[in-house]
Amino acid sequence: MMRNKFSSWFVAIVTLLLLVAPVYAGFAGEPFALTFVSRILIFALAAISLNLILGYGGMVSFGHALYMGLGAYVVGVLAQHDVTNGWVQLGVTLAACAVIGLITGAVSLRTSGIAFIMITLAFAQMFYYLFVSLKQYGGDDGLPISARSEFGLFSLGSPVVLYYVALALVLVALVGTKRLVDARFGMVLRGCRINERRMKAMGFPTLRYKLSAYVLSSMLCGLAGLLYANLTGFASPAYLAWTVSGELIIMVVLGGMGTVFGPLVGAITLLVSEEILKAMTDHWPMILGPLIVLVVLTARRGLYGYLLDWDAWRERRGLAAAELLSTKERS
Amino acid sequence: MNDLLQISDIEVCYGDAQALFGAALSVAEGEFVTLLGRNGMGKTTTVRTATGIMSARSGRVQFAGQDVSRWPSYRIARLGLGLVPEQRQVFPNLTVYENLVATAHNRLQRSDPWTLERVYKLFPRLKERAGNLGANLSGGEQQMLAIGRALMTNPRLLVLDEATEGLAPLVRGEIWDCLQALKNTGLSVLVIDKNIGPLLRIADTHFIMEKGRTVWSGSSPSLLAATDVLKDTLGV
Amino acid sequence: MSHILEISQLAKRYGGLLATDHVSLTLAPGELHAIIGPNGAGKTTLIGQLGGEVAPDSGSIRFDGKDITSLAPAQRALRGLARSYQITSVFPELSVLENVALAMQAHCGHSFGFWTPMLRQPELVEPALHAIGQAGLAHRARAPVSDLAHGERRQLELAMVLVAEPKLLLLDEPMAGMSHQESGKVVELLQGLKGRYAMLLVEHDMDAVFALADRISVLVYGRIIASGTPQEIRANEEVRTAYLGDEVLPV
Amino acid sequence: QQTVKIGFLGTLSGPAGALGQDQYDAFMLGLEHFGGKLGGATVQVIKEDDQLKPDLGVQLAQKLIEKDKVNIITGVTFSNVMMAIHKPITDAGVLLVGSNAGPTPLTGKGCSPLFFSTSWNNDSLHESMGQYANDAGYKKVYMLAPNYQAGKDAFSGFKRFYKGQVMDEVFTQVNQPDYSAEIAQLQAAKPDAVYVFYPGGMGVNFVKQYQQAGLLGKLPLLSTSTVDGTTLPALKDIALGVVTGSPYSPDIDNPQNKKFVEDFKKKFNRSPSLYAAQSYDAASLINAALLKTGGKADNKDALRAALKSAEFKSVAGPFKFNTNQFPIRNFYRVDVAKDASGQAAFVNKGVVLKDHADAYYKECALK
Amino acid sequence: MSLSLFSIQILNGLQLGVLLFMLSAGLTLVFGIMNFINLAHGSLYMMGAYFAATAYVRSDSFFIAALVGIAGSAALGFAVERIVAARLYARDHLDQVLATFGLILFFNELARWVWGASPYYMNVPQALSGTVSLFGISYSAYRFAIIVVGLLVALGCYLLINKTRVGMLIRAGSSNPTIVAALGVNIKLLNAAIFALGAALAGVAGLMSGPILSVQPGMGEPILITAMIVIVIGGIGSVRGAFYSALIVGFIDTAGRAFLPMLLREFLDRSTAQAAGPALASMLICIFMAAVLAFKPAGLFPVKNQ
Ligand SMILES: Nc1ncnc2c1ncn2[C@@H]1O[C@H](COP(=O)(O)OP(=O)(O)OP(=O)(O)O)[C@@H](O)[C@H]1O
Ligand SMILES: Nc1ncnc2c1ncn2[C@@H]1O[C@H](COP(=O)(O)OP(=O)(O)OP(=O)(O)O)[C@@H](O)[C@H]1O
Ligand SMILES: [Mg+2]
Ligand SMILES: [Mg+2]
Repeated sequence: MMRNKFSSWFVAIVTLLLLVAPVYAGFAGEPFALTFVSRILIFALAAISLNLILGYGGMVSFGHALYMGLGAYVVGVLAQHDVTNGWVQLGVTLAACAVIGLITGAVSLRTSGIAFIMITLAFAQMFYYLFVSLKQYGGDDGLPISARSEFGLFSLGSPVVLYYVALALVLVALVGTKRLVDARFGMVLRGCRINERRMKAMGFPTLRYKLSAYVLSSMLCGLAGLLYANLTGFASPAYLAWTVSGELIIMVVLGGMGTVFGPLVGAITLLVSEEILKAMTDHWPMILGPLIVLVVLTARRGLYGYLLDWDAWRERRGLAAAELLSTKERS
Repeated sequence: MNDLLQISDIEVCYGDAQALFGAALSVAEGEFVTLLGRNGMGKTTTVRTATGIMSARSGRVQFAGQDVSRWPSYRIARLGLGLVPEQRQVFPNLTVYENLVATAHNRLQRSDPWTLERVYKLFPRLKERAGNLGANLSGGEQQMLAIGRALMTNPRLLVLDEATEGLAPLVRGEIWDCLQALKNTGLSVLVIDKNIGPLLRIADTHFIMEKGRTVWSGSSPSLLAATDVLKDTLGV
Repeated sequence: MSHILEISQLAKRYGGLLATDHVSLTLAPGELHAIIGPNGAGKTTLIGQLGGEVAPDSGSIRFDGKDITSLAPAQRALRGLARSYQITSVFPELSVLENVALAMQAHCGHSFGFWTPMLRQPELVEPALHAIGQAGLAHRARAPVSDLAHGERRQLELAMVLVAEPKLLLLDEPMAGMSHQESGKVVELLQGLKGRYAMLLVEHDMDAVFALADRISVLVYGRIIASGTPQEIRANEEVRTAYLGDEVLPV
Repeated sequence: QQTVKIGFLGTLSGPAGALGQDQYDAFMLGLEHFGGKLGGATVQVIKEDDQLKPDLGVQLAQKLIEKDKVNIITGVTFSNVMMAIHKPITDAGVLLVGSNAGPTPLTGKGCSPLFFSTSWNNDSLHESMGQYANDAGYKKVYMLAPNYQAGKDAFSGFKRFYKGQVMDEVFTQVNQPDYSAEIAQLQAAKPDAVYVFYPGGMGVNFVKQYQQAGLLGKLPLLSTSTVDGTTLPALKDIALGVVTGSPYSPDIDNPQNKKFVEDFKKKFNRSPSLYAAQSYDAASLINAALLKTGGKADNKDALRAALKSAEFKSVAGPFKFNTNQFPIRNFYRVDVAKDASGQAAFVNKGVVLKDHADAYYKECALK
Repeated sequence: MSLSLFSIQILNGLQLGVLLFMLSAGLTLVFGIMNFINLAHGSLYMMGAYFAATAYVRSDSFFIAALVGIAGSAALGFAVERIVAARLYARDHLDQVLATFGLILFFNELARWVWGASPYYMNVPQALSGTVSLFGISYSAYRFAIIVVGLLVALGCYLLINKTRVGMLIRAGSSNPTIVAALGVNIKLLNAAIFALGAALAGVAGLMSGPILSVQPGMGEPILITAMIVIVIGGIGSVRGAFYSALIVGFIDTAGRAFLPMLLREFLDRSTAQAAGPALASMLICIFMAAVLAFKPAGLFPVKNQ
């Protein structure tokens, strides 16, 4: 057995770097850097939630930003009514995402393929227009949030606390994903992605499992929204825009969909490269666009996916070498 | 020798997995040739390479006097290669009639081209079902349609990959008779099939494949004589 | 003796074509019943109605004493009516064991386990390994399906069906496209299962049919024109003209 | 001599990017007019594009404050971005000189000592059109606007001054491309005049379709933010006859405006919009303030006092700060008509509201 | 409500419907045949409008504008097919969505770079600037022209696909391109031609909407989303379905905007109706799609395939 897998090392290093990021930001006097990395983590959390249904369940949701927006609006709306208790906000976020995820999921999951892509997009658009016309909560101007979530023991008002909460959630979500995809539920989910007709024929009520996964994913994504509202102090219909959903998909694919760690890698890569391109030119989408096309055309397994492939290749080579060695010894 | 189709030492891969390790075969003008072998030995892959659906990593495919190794499949087809693909592959969303006429052509300016009437005469069942969608045919009807479709392109060489799979014994017999008749008109035929019995009767030459290589070739009498070959490679 | 499957007066019409023309048929437990007939006779349509993919226009299907005419395919599967599929229906990205364990999971218990890996649940793994052994694939249990050869996938397919301990197997041309050697293996495998499971077999390979079947029904234009033991069918003149032709029949 | 760092934050990309671009170009032109310095101090302008995303705006504001350590932030094109970034900026003790967005909450209760605006409260334009509708004697007005906050503000602002009958208030979907259905309805209603608020591309769509329905010229079209300097080139003669309410028109007659318009046209090959004018005013304002502080920007109280009392000549005519640090200024009726060279252009038809102050300054706690 | 107003709204719905059809036809063709989901179809529409507008401003001839707009978008479609799309036919929809999402970013920014961020000028041709009189109601001549062009395009599509051998090949190619090629058809050229045809139809739509809408970066996306909804409702891959569903969506959208607020006022008090009306109208087609899919997951006119 090969012990030193590159992917394991990579995961360890990235985790370590993320753990010490605030320390660095503090020393270097770059509080802005912390905001930026927090943003990455929050988007990573959303991407992880999307990966659960997209990468493992084969459900290409083009409207996942909806749940980020919901989470953010729950914080905003409650804060406007002077409810800043984080636990209440958390509960309401989870409940709202679960209910809306359940309803939209139940309708959307009747379809599959491209129709599913479009109907999830349409639902997100519907909520987008809903929030745009909600005058009492800022309409299209958005809703400033002056008071951050208070969790008693800690408050998300502090950037460092917010950062570590986001990091903790990301790590929990990663471990959770890892366990889930090999468990009974995860196997059913993966089976549905590979061949749903066969799963049905075998007697699985697939809709039930896909819907559960969808709702679970919505709730996780809602958490990302809750954090995001606290990071920006703002909730806006722009959070639900279809381009945001598109970016989430890009993150998942870029990092390697259907891999546990991929979405985090994708979020880091996309947001950092956006930052770099913006610094280079005003017309940065003209570079980013073709870059995305290029990534899709050439790197379909995603960055982390390739790392795993590399490990697998080394392992196979290692096994072959070991076999050769043992046959030599015998002779 | 003026071979119509000549495949020499081709190696072909599916991604990383190599399927052919030097397959070779040749079909002369007017000859009836079979390609035999157990499942997964590379027969279909050989045919796919000959028709240009896949391309060989090394080796050469010549057809009608041209080196077609790197040609796209439509150009090879236009030279006169008619394919009845494995598992029928009729167009499910076209009617029987449309399946037959969509790709029909008489590029080689044959004097007695295949027409709708001739095909319908060969397979009356197709005429009955002319307005049916390809998807709504029984397995056997689809098979007939696939053969008719290939004939309508008026090929010089007809390649049939498991063309009798799923056909009733009676129909199967009719197909053999038909192929025999086609051969008598001077058409070259390459057949992949598991029914060795009738083939021994009709065919001129046999090629046998084993693990991606052509391991044996010869005439019907010599194949009948080579009982060890029959047993080892074909299991009969 | 009670019947495991009772079809009575089943009919299905496609436009002007009566694809299934009031077919009645019974199957005893453990019996292997073959259906043969010309192309387009309605064999696949009949199997489709038994499996639940095609809804009959009239008639009824009783399985294991209960009327299942209007049940969905999945529910029929759960009651022990299994249909074998073409090779493309296995899960190529999973291992052999995972494939079979998943099939087991469909039949036993829930699928809302979020934490314990499936392969560490003996109630799934043990029957799976047993079925894999039954299908003759024990040595490949941990291999990813993508490494499997054509014939091995067929065996896997069978293992996935067997793990659920079905009462009736529906087999639509399981030997299609197989060489003599391969189909010989499948015949052997089915031979081994005979008696334990009732089976309904549709096949154009007469060698296999006559080697395996306890009884044979001949379907022509949606109607059963003859039914009987292999000997009776072989001797039947009508069957000969409608279907068999003068193909040499195994004796 | 220290450098004064100014962050320019505006919407520079996307469909609405033209507005921010006008602001930025005019600000830089202003800087050029003052010899590359403001108030004698060397100035470094750091440009950021919020892409019309409030969350990104917040992030960029934080970056400008924490990383670039700017003294002043200017620009800010859209109200939603302004609402999001206003608090983080003023909380951090950085001066904000807005040159376009003027959302109502920030004019009233939410006003801040560190926030100055060279533009106007969102309602003011609509108020001027409401007043104009009275002046013109229209008894029945039919109104349309997109279904969002600014659209609703438009109606309430208009109605605050308009005395006649409002026949209907129609809200359409944001970024709706086609208005044929609405135009057919309004035609059937037979009003005296139509009042619309359709910023950006929506305005182009609406005016085109209104004209093609044969209504422009027959049924007066009063508008705010619908045809402006950024969209007129796309409409040209189609828009002839549209009446707009505006705090600025390129043909306002004063020396500073002449120079501004002339140089802007020369440099950018287009006519300056009101967004450009306001941003040019922002440059003039900061220049005047820094002159007072002797080019120093590190003492924010001194800078604030200097801004508040700064005296400069606005290109739009009379200008002075109200207690809420929004300007008291004129609003004009500006028509689309042919100018001397026969081109469709904005033509100033006189003052509608003179020395107008917004309706909310009393709610502001500042004195 | 008068009868003439009602008829005008019917015409408006029809006009919106045929415009949507011209966009959805290309989208659904490309999807149905190459199994390719092209989000950048809206960009082709936008570029068509820009090409036409530029040519119109330069030449002052609507005919030349039409030529340039259609040929330009067809050529662009051809290029997109060869460079990007053709490499993605065998991939899953996700990859296609992503790649074409990248193309959208590129084209929008390109348009902004070349033509500027502000809307671009294009007016109705002189000959069509008036109104026509139909059964006693007067209607914009230009919009009437759109209806005529749209219906002609629909008829052309119908004939091409159902009555010609090319149409058979197009349909055959949608189910099994490999075998079509193996039977002697240059499928790559056929695919590229279909893609270009779809792009040309988008170009026609862009050309025809140029004079009534604002030509600006990003103009393709809102209408693309509607067109997507149209093809999903119609049954993806079905041109016939796209036609009916485009008309239905056109009518629903127009009726929703014209009559829904009125209708709501009958039941609700004025302020609630005013708030709910437009929000509901804008969601109407989404709701309609959700309802259709809830009952017919494959759309109203599903393509029978496989
Ligand atoms: N699409 C594919 N991807 C990967 N490997 C393949 C693919 N198709 C065939 N193979 C492999 O290539 C080898 C040759 O296959 P091929 O289909 O040519 O065999 P064959 O002789 O036609 O068999 P059969 O009688 O079963 O049709 C087999 O080992 C098979 O597993
Ligand atoms: N969905 C359908 N619509 C219309 N006709 C159909 C449909 N499905 C099958 N048919 C017709 O019904 C008849 C019976 O088809 P079926 O597939 O059951 O035949 P089969 O006995 O399995 O034949 P084979 O041995 O060739 O597979 C055929 O003539 C076929 O064309
Ligand atoms: Mg084969
Ligand atoms: Mg069949």
